Amino acid sequence: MLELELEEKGYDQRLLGNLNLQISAGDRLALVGPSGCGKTTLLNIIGGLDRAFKGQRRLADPEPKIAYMFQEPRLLPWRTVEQNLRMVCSCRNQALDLLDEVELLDAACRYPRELSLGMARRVALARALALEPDLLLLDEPLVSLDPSTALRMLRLVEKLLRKRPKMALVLVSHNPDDADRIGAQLLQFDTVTGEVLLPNNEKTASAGQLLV
Amino acid sequence: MLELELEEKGYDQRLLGNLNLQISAGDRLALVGPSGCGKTTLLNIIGGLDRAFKGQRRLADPEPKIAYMFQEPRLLPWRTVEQNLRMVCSCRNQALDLLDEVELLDAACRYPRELSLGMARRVALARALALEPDLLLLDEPLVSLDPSTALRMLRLVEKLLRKRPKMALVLVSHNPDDADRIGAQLLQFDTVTGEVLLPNNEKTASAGQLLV
Amino acid sequence: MSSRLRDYLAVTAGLVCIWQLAATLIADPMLPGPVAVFQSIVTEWRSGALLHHLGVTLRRVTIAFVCAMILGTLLGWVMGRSLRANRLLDPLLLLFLNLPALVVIILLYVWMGLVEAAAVLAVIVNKVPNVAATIREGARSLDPQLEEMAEAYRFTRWQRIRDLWLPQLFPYLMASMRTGLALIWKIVLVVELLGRSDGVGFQLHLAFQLFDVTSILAYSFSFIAIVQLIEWGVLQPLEKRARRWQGEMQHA
Amino acid sequence: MSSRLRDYLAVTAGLVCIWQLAATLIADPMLPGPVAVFQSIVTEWRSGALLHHLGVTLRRVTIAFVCAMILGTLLGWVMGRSLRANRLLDPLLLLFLNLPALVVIILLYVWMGLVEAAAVLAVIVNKVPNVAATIREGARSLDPQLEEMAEAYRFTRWQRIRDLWLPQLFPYLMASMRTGLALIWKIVLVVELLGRSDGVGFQLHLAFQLFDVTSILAYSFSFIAIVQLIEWGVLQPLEKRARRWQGEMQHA
Amino acid sequence: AKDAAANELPKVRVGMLQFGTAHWELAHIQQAGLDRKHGYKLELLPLANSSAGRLALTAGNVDWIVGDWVWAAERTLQGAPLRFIPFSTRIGEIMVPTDSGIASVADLRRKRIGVAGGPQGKSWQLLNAAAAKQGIDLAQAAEVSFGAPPLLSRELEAGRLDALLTFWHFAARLEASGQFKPAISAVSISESLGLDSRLPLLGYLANQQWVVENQTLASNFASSIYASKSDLREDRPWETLRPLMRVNDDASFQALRQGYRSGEPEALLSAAMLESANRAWPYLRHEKHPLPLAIFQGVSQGQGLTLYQSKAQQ
Ligand SMILES: Nc1ncnc2c1ncn2[C@@H]1O[C@H](COP(=O)(O)OP(=O)(O)OP(=O)(O)O)[C@@H](O)[C@H]1O
Ligand SMILES: Nc1ncnc2c1ncn2[C@@H]1O[C@H](COP(=O)(O)OP(=O)(O)OP(=O)(O)O)[C@@H](O)[C@H]1O
Ligand SMILES: [Mg+2]
Ligand SMILES: [Mg+2]
Repeated sequence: MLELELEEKGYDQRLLGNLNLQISAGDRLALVGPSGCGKTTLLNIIGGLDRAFKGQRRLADPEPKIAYMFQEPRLLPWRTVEQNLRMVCSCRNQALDLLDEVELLDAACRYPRELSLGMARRVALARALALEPDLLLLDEPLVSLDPSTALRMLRLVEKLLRKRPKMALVLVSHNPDDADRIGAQLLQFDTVTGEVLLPNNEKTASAGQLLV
Repeated sequence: MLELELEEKGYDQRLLGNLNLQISAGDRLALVGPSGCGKTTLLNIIGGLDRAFKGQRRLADPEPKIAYMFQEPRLLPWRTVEQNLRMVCSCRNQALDLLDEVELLDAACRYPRELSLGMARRVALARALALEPDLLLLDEPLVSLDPSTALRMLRLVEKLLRKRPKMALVLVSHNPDDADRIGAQLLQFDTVTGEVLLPNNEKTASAGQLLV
Repeated sequence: MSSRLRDYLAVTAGLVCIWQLAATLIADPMLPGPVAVFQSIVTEWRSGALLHHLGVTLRRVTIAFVCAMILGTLLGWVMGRSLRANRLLDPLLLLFLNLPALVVIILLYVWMGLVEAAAVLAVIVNKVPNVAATIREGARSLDPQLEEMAEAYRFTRWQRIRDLWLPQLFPYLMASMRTGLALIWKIVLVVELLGRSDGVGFQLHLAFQLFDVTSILAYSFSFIAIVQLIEWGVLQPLEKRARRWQGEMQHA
Repeated sequence: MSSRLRDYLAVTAGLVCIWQLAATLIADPMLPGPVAVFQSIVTEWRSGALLHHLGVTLRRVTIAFVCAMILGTLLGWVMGRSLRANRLLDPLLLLFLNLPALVVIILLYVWMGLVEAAAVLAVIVNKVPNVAATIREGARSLDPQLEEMAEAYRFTRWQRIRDLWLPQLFPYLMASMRTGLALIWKIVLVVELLGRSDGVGFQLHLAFQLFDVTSILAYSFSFIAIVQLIEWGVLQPLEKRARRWQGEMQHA
Repeated sequence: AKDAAANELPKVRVGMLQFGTAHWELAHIQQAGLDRKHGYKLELLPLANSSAGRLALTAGNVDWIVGDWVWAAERTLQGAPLRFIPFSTRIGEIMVPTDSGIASVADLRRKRIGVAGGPQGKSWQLLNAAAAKQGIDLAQAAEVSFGAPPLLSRELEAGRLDALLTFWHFAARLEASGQFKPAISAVSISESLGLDSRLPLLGYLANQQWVVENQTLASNFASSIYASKSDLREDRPWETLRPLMRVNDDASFQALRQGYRSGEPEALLSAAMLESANRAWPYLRHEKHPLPLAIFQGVSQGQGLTLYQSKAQQ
């Protein structure tokens, strides 16, 4: 549903390059790499937010619906939690159901300022899930959560994946267990050259086609 | 160096209560608890930023110098990384040394906008360490970092603790290993009542005195 | 609210007392006391003149205010968001910002005649650049992270306006509404002075020629009272609502 | 920079052409063409009158601008930060914001005589509330997280001003500087008209009495040219520097 | 039926200052029905100051305003020909405190003089010219401040001025207060310049085109003006005009009434008067262009300058 030919992307220096990435329905991908290696940058490119790169990004027809959970919560501070979800949800019930699932039904009427960071991130997760996308981009979705909450949130994502098996997922995570659980193919950033993206094909070769 | 008698703290509902906390030189404390249980709130109270609670907070004389690494980076967006550190550092060399230690010397002249989240958090860590405090408050300092960088950052904190053994440390972390490594006493938030703070005395009873 | 009202009354009463004291001490017809001014207001009110002129001026102020805010916000928005538009329009903005009110008024009156439309248009032309210059700064200071978020979630145009842009522009809008109302009313005074036969500006100038400071103050304070009512009835509730998310301390 | 200059020249040239065309078509002494205005500028320049009056007005504008910006920023800051101060000062702010320039000018002239100090003071009194109303909105919109950070790291007063508050107030300061310069110069015109014997306002009024639109435009454009120079020499470099952290797109 | 008839009458729109002197005679026209008697309906547009009047005439919103012929001449030279019919000979007065020693132009040296109407004011220009004849450059020799007339009256009262050249109705009020007196008569200034002191400076101004296109209407208007003037030589009509004068005491009332009457222009703009205007022109405007005498044709289409006959002349 999405094809990316990334020749080069960089700011002052070259950051990413020589990457051919094809994401098809049902693919699961996990981006792994050291801090500052360009994971978020790649996600931005995939998500279509960053167009300042050398290369091409092609979308299937009909265009896939993309949901992106950012690394920061990025909630609208002047809207309550519920209103923030309603920006994306089709109806009120869906918003409340999702809030229930991320265990924040009590906080529906609060403003983001009144949430802890972990709570705000869960709202952001709920918002990404609310869109019922064809391609889900999650940038470190489980960070800032205690292990048991993190597990429950992961299960929530799994549940959605089971419910919509055709949904593709790109996950950034520093926790290899998360990727394992979802059965995602690891996409390891080369830490030595700092620029080339290498597929870690040992795990699962079935999902996704990566051409370097 | 700090004594906290917290009778009650809450927003709409009671959040924390019945907590007597004494932090002396050299104490190491790790706050653990589910998302939204009040860890950051407690840190704010200890740090003296939140005075809207029932109870008392007493500081030793001379007042201990407190450094607080927030859960978000909270860098000044209009100042470069180096300038952000220089707000706290006494001299340029110290700032550059610290930047080197958090592996961000290259980014000294960048604005926070141009950093990845993990990098920004490392700058925030460097800023907290730069103060050379008597009491160091770290709110999830290793989050958003890949495991190996996280380890190196933890070592950095350890190094400082070794260098200044009289420094007290309060750490919020969801990773029990981190607390272990630093040899901190776990302070577990009760997840059932959601309000009382229980000391987990099995680990180390020597450091800190907790009276519930 | 009741404590606010009390505060307000206390401050106002204090001011009036100081004024009365000063007026009594100086005892100069150039500094009439509050009593004299109040009497003048009552007289003008009874004669119907106050209401008439105030009404006429208010109508002009309202039309000009609404038009200038809308046009100025749009213009400032475009200039703040598009580098290209800013480059093209910046010389024009600066020109109109600093063109003396007098020039615009004269030219419009001469071209269009001393008609109501010319008067209101002159005010709008004077005010639009001010609003635009303020809103432009706001449009340049938007949060790019939220912008990206809205992009990613494909917010509709309307959602962007209502939920993303307006809240961020809000302080700039408030600033330009508050200073704008004041500026517009000041320009309306000049406009009325130069080419209208009614309105507060006309009356103020007549009073000025007779050096009747009492009437001048009577008309001025009547208008200020109306602005105070707008402030209480519209602007402050609006501000309170719009700043609710910031918590208690912020909305004053 | 060079492409900016090119753009600017292109736009200006375009405007001048349109103006010349309109002037030629309408052929009315009320709409002199750019050539006539330019000739008038040259004549006035040669005679020394332009420089003299412009200088006098600029001095008044500068003094009033600096004083009003400083006082207004302080006042707006205090009102934006302290609920109590805002309650006490809000009625006063509203009063002075909406007191017609004429009233202030007359009263000050009457009390202090037709002296320079009265003229400048009148402008300051007119402008301070405008700055305050704008800055107050800025002071209410500060980031509480950064505030906490500064508190935790015990920033000195000076660090807070320079590194925390000024950058956040910057867009509000720019807005009030740009609209402020325009407003001050407009009020200076009225002040000069009513009680000074020199300055651009005085000259404008003379020209107005003769319906000499050419001179009016000549003086107006001379002043606008100076503002344009200030814009290029001071405000835009300042803005460019202060907005550098936002990246390329933002500083226009 | 009478109203209906009045509605059908052609309208003449006149812009005047709300509390200006012209308002008195115009109001009398309306009150005494002189307009209907002369076959037109007078419509008054109150304006806040003289600039507004000039704008109104230029913009075509009124047919007549009160102004001076110097401005009319200038507009005519700029290509917008105007016509002038005399309204008043009064110009400014120099007022000084009653105990002041200022009695002549020469005495003004090194004094603080306030000047209403700006440096282009007619009286100031004439005063300057008179001083120049005596070898005095007043602008240099005295400390001159220009300003708005009410503010200048205040300055004089506050003792911050030694002498004030101001419009006659402001002067009349000052004089009525008993603390000030006229120092140098306008007549003596005019005469020292060789000008006829009866030269009317102020008049009703209309666009020439309007006068030409509304010939009868224009002359009817002019006739009614002078009918009004002659009525106002009586005291009786003044009682109804008093509210328009905004006076608090009888002294001011009488001073204003007297001032108005003494300013009534000569009925006939004689050739000698035109010659006087011609001589005054260089003092009032230092321009190369000769005075366009056509403005003095008043409401007539032809060359004749005999426009009306006042009762005094009959
Ligand atoms: N606007 C920018 N200008 C210059 N450099 C930038 C900009 N944005 C990002 N970078 C740089 O690009 C690199 C990659 O950033 P990115 O945010 O993609 O890292 P990341 O892999 O997501 O790291 P983390 O795990 O810390 O989130 C970083 O070195 C960062 O400094
Ligand atoms: N300003 C506020 N108004 C109302 N409630 C608040 C406010 N700030 C925090 N809270 C609530 O207080 C509780 C504790 O918040 P806190 O930030 O201390 O949590 P935390 O333990 O740090 O969680 P996390 O691990 O997610 O950071 C949360 O339920 C939060 O919703
Ligand atoms: Mg990232
Ligand atoms: Mg927290």
